[in-house]
Amino acid sequence: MTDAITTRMEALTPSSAEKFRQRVLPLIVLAVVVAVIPFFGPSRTMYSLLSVTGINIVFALSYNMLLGRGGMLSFGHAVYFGLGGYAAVHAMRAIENAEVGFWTSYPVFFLPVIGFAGGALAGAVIGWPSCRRAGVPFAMISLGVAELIAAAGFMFGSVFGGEEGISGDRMNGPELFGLSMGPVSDVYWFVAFWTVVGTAGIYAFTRTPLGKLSEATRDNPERVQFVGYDPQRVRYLVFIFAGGFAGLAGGMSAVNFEIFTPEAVSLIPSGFVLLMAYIGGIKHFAGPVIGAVVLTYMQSNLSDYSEAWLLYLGILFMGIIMYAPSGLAGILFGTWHGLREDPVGLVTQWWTAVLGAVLTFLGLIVLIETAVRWSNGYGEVFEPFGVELTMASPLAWVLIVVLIGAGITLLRRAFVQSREEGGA
Amino acid sequence: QDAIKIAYIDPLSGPMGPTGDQGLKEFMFAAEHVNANGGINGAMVEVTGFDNKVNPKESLVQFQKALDQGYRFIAQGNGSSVASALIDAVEKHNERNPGEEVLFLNYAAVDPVFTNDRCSFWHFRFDADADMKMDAITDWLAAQDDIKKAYIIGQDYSFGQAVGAAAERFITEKRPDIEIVGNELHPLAKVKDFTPYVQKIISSDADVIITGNWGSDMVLLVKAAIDAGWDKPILTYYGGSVGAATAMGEAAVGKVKAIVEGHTNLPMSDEHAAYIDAFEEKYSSNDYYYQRVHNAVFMLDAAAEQAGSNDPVDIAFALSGMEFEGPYGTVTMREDNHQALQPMFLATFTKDVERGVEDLPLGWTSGPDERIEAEATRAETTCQMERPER
Amino acid sequence: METIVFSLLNGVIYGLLLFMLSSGLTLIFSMMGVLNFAHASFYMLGAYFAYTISGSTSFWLALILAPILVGVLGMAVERYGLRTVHVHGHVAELLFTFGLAYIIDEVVKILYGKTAVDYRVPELLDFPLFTLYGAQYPAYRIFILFIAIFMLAVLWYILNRTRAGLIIQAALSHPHMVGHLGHNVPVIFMTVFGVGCALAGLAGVIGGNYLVTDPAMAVQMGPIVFVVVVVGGLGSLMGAFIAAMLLGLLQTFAVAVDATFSDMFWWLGLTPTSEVGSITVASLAPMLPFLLLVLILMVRPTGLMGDREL
Amino acid sequence: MTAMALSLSRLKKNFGPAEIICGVDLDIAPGERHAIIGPNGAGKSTLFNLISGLYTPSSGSVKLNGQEIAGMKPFAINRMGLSRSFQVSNIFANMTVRENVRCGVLHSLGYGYSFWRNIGNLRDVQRKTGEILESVGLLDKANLPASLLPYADQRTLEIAITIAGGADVILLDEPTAGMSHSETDRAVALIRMATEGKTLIIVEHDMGVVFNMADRISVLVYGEIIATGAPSEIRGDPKVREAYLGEEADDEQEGVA
Amino acid sequence: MTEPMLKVRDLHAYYGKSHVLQGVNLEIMPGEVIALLGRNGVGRSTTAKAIMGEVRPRGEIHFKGQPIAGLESHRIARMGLGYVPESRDIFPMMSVRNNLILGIKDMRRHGKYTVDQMLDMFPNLRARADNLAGVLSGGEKQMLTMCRTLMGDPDLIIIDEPTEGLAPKIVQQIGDMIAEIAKTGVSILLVEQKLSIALRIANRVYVMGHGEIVWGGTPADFRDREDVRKEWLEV
Ligand SMILES: Nc1ncnc2c1ncn2[C@@H]1O[C@H](COP(=O)(O)OP(=O)(O)OP(=O)(O)O)[C@@H](O)[C@H]1O
Ligand SMILES: Nc1ncnc2c1ncn2[C@@H]1O[C@H](COP(=O)(O)OP(=O)(O)OP(=O)(O)O)[C@@H](O)[C@H]1O
Ligand SMILES: CC(C)C[C@H](N)C(=O)O
Ligand SMILES: [Mg+2]
Ligand SMILES: [Mg+2]
Repeated sequence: MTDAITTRMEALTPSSAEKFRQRVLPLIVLAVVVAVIPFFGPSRTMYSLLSVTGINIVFALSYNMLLGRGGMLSFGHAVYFGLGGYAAVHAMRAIENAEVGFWTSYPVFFLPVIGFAGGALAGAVIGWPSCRRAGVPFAMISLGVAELIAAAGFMFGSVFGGEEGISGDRMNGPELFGLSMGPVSDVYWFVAFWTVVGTAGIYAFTRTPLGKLSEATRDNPERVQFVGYDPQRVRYLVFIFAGGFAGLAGGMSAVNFEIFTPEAVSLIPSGFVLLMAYIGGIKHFAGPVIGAVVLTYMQSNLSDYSEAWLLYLGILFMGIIMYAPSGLAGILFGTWHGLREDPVGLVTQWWTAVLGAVLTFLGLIVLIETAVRWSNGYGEVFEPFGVELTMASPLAWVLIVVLIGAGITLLRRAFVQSREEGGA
Repeated sequence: QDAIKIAYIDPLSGPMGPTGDQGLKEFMFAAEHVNANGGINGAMVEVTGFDNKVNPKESLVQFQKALDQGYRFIAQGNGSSVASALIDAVEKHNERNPGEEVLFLNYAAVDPVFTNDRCSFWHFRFDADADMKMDAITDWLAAQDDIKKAYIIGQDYSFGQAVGAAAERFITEKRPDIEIVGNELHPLAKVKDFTPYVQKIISSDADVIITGNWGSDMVLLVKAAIDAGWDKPILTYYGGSVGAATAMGEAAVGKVKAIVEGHTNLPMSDEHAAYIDAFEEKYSSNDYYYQRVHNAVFMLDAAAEQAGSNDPVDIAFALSGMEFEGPYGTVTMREDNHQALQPMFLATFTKDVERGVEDLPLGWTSGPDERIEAEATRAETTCQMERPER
Repeated sequence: METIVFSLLNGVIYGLLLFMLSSGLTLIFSMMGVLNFAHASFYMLGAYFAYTISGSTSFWLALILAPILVGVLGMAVERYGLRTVHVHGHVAELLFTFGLAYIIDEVVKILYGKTAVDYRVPELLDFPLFTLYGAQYPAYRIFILFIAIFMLAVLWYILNRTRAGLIIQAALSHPHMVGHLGHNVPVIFMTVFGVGCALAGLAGVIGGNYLVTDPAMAVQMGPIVFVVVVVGGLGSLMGAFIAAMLLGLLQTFAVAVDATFSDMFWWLGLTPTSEVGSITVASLAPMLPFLLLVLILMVRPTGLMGDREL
Repeated sequence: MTAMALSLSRLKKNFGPAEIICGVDLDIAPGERHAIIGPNGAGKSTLFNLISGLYTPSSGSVKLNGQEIAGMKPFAINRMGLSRSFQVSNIFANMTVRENVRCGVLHSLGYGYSFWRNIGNLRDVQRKTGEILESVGLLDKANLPASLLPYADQRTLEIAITIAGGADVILLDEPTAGMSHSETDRAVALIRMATEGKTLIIVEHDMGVVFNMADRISVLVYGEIIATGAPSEIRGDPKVREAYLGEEADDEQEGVA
Repeated sequence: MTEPMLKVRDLHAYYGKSHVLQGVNLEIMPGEVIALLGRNGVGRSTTAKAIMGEVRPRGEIHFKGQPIAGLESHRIARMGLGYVPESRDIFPMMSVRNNLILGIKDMRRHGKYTVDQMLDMFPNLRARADNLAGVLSGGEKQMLTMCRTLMGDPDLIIIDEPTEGLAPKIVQQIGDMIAEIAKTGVSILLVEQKLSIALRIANRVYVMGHGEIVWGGTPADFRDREDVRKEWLEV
């Protein structure tokens, strides 16, 4: 009978082909994409953008180990990114100055390992007290710790380097894989390697008993106690790993920028990683990856087009919180499943929603851009497609009102539709 | 011909925003002026602002962005912390990317180390360093017999520390009898209310406040001091920071002094007066302030024309050791450490001046004996500059 | 002695300002369970609105109008935003207000520029009230004192002496039941959120010219406000008051102390030249609130005077 | 003498001034099926919470197989072989049924907090999970998210998680509450089967279940056990009739559905 | 024929996806006391909640001739519908007196009862008027909830399991109290498990099963219907 059960059980568990498709293939695709990019001859700009994206992907994924998987809302995750990064920068300096001993033979390429150790160590020390609480107290503690460490950053000059920060030079020590680490393309390969390693590592973590328990603790910490586990302990261990992977990202960043300043541990990057993970979607493993890609792009490129890019970011975030709590990934996967199940119904409703969202957003863009130019005092004018729009022109206001009005109407219609389907 | 693109990397938002914004406007204005006169070797000068939020790491991000967009000149000044990172980054970049060298025009970051131990061939400083300025300030102080106690307050980073150290050194050298009753550092750009600091100063019985504060830290410090009824001298580096005059008001007249490389009430040529007027007309909410920005852009122009090339390396060689006739005297870019030598002035906040600031009848003046000649500011340097091969 | 008196005065004033800022949050939190991340942003709005209004009319009008405007805005936020995410729980609400803070900050930058505006103390109050040990004491500070006491009194009255206060307290434990008794809970919630925001706005009117009115003011004050509320204890007005005073005094006194770690811990063998030894007590000032926050959460999660855990 | 599976003595618990459990003494032998009945609010769930470590007793002792467990953490007690279910379903709502049961299995198979193993490769875990799912009849729903299960299945899953760890003392708090007739019958059969040879303590309001499953019954009224004995004794006990079953008549008691 | 005080037609309600009420129909005449019986979990409390607007109702609910389905709870309450929920929901951190004061809907209008009259009626409560309500015994809490509801001058009170978890002696007392209230002309919808009480004070009885009303009639009829009791009430 037991054998029969095992067979039935196996029938239920995904087949190895499915496993491969769901678990290994995406990682391979990631690795291939990452490996192929340089053959398109990206510009230097592109290279540096990609490197930052890679760093942010690992950082956001590590954050989601806490928020999405572990149910721990942290406002201070950058602390571990920063401390890991600082550890790596200090190691980089040690490599630079080493004459004999360990550091002479340590390649810069493996600095993220130091970062991981630094972040994990910081997680182990800080997590010890903070993981004893969950929920809002945990969030508040993380906020306090972040502020504390950030303030300490200006106090312990030899560790954090004060206002100047600590900088190093990545072109020292033994070379690996023929990468001198000087040019941005070398750095790209370095980042690419660690992005894949980090992503695979974090993914693998979700498949371990501890990873599963972390989800169980998120869902129901009380019950976890009654299957023999200490939820505080689970949280603490997860916290250490999340700190470690954040530190890994910090180590990547240390090599990429060759500098770390106390701002790196402050609330601002902690907030940014929260946005990346949440906007991407904390319920899907791929969510933070999507979030990191989108937000890094916005940060470096949208900021060139619009001074108000942070406002767009804020609006996006609020939109997600209010109407799409599963984030961009949720929207994406939802559409994908919808398309397979009920293409027609989805498409009509979907298009209403998309059209509504786009119209509303266009209206907002006109409003914001016109306002930005009106306010900054450099005398510029918003000229989409050659149309001059200023705060004084009625055309601008007509556009704003019509676009936003139409957009919201459509959105409402789409939502009413979906609610009625859901309720029936 | 390709444009000469200068990336201006300074704070354009946040508490230090006004300071950075002022510099950007002056750079743009100087560039326009050069362009109106045919540009640099026929090439137009473009200045673009990159907001670094006074953060070294962010500055490097912006620097990278500027590089990607083909900028070969960067200008920066607000914060020696940032300058330090940028000097480093420029050196690394120039070493790693021969043929794409970048020059760093420093118009205000005055930590002395940049032209001493950490000097770089690619870095040119158009402002006097913290030691040179303190030397001039303490010359005045040395002559004030009624001053017995001095209080030094500054921002907690390399520049503020350098100012504090220089003040202690020069005071003990020139007036050993003056007691230094306080040498305090506060966080950069974070203090919102200086009252506790000011009351500490008042209770220390100090006769003079010496400060290198700039930006919001300058404005808020003097505001708190004036509010608390401080009526003794305040010796500053940056009393001319945007907003300070308004904060000080009449109460500060005669009390606040600043060491500068020029101000708008000095005797000057009509041509320069016209330049200043044009600036103040174009940017009606700002006053002309950074003489050294003008010098930097004009010297860049002169150097390029002298070199007959717009290549940064050629310009650097021409700039190194160059002499330039500025509106208030000759400016020399020392060849040994790339520190500019120029006449300095100890200016006093005064009433009923010809050119007021911030729409007030108040402004800066200096007497004839408050001019310090360029040569007098020369100091020993420990710089051992590595020059590229030619 | 002088130092003590000055620090006491300044500490009390700073503490009162902190209290004004956090009283609204205490109200919102204790009633709705919403830790409003954007609270300091409403404080900032108060300052900017007051700047605009007092620029074209008078400070005194701004003192009344600006908080009302901020309050109305707060009500709109509750009605059209917060209520939607309420069903998703407290974390969603927290995130909502977190995003809101972003948006308010950016909108303020667009409307008022990225740098500080010149919002000043009204002429009428811009004079030294008295001179103490050679330093003048501006009248405006005393004005702050009165406003804060006024706020405390009003809040105390609302919470303890009116039926509105009773309903608020009741809705805290059983909002549905309060509805079944015929009280309109959503409107009360909206009103409370509005009043809380208006209080933040009032603090902005008062604090904006006392300190600096710039787009960074929200980010700078935000975390401190949390510290006050959490340390004081959730739901306790008195706790918030005490915590605000404690923080104000602590920070001001720290600035006034010249000692370094080596002075204090010489017995540990710290020398003034070592890095740790040269840390001054004054430079610890910005850390103290957060140290307090973390300690309190570890040791006494209900806060000083609170009656329940966060 | 073999140790009692569970033994409570002078157990007390108060919340502030209110004493909810006022000195309970109870011994349960290994292998016994013991039911606890009593009016709402008598403190039955509180008693379970005290035994399982969710609450710390105000005084008194709780011994599991002769070892003192009062004041220990729930997970420690669980590891010593005591497992419980909850009156309101307390499952991992966002995980699948299989994952729910798997969480219950992990610790007993010695996997602790391990983070170096792929959970998918643990054959023994898979097998045990499969067995449990099969035995409770949830195998077909193994890959559904637990929150989407119908109510009765959620109650079943609650029991499945409770027995998954292989504990030998099992506490079930109103396992059949809210179930229909047939569901109740199935649940009773399931409980019988799953707790074969184990010690079972069950709280139930459904007298049918209680009287046909229990070896012995204790009646808890306002924090005190007023009677303990075989079902027949309890049924006849006038004190019990008065306090719980109802003073009027048997038919009135039936109204207490 | 007089109009019913409360008329419920084809009432449905959901918790998420589960369809708990599947078409409930009932009527209450002015002055009537109705008992709603049924097994655990059949949806009696949900019926009460749906009427009171705590659960979103689908279907028709008329109170004194006016539709109230979908209105907010406070509006329904202000129309004269009082509700004593299963969970009692006293405000534990407030004094007994303040709990009573909160029952008043409009401070400006004088209701039938004053706080003092209430306290006179229940000497137990008077003794504890200034204690925190949280320390009251279960029976006292139940009295307090009912008094609090009476303070709002309701014309109909829905009382959900008033005797749950109470000692038999107190059950008796509560029963008397409800009967007392009924005498003042207030209609009552009593959700009860204990047949003894329900049959003693009700004018009419509804039996609920599977989210519907499956039987309705007088207590006397009910006593004769062994089959109804077997099928719908017993386990
Ligand atoms: N944490 C607590 N704080 C204060 N009182 C509590 C607490 N937990 C339970 N009580 C009280 O203890 C009493 C017993 O509750 P318990 O849940 O044990 O009852 P029960 O016998 O399980 O009832 P039921 O049959 O309704 O489940 C109740 O009056 C309850 O209000
Ligand atoms: N908040 C809720 N969410 C989901 N399901 C619920 C909720 N409240 C009740 N239910 C379910 O709805 C059904 C009807 O519940 P209701 O409370 O109306 O029953 P009842 O007849 O009053 O029984 P009881 O004797 O338990 O009070 C039950 O199966 C219950 O489990
Ligand atoms: C803009 C300047 C005031 C900067 C300052 N002198 C520094 O070196 O940091
Ligand atoms: Mg119970
Ligand atoms: Mg019920």
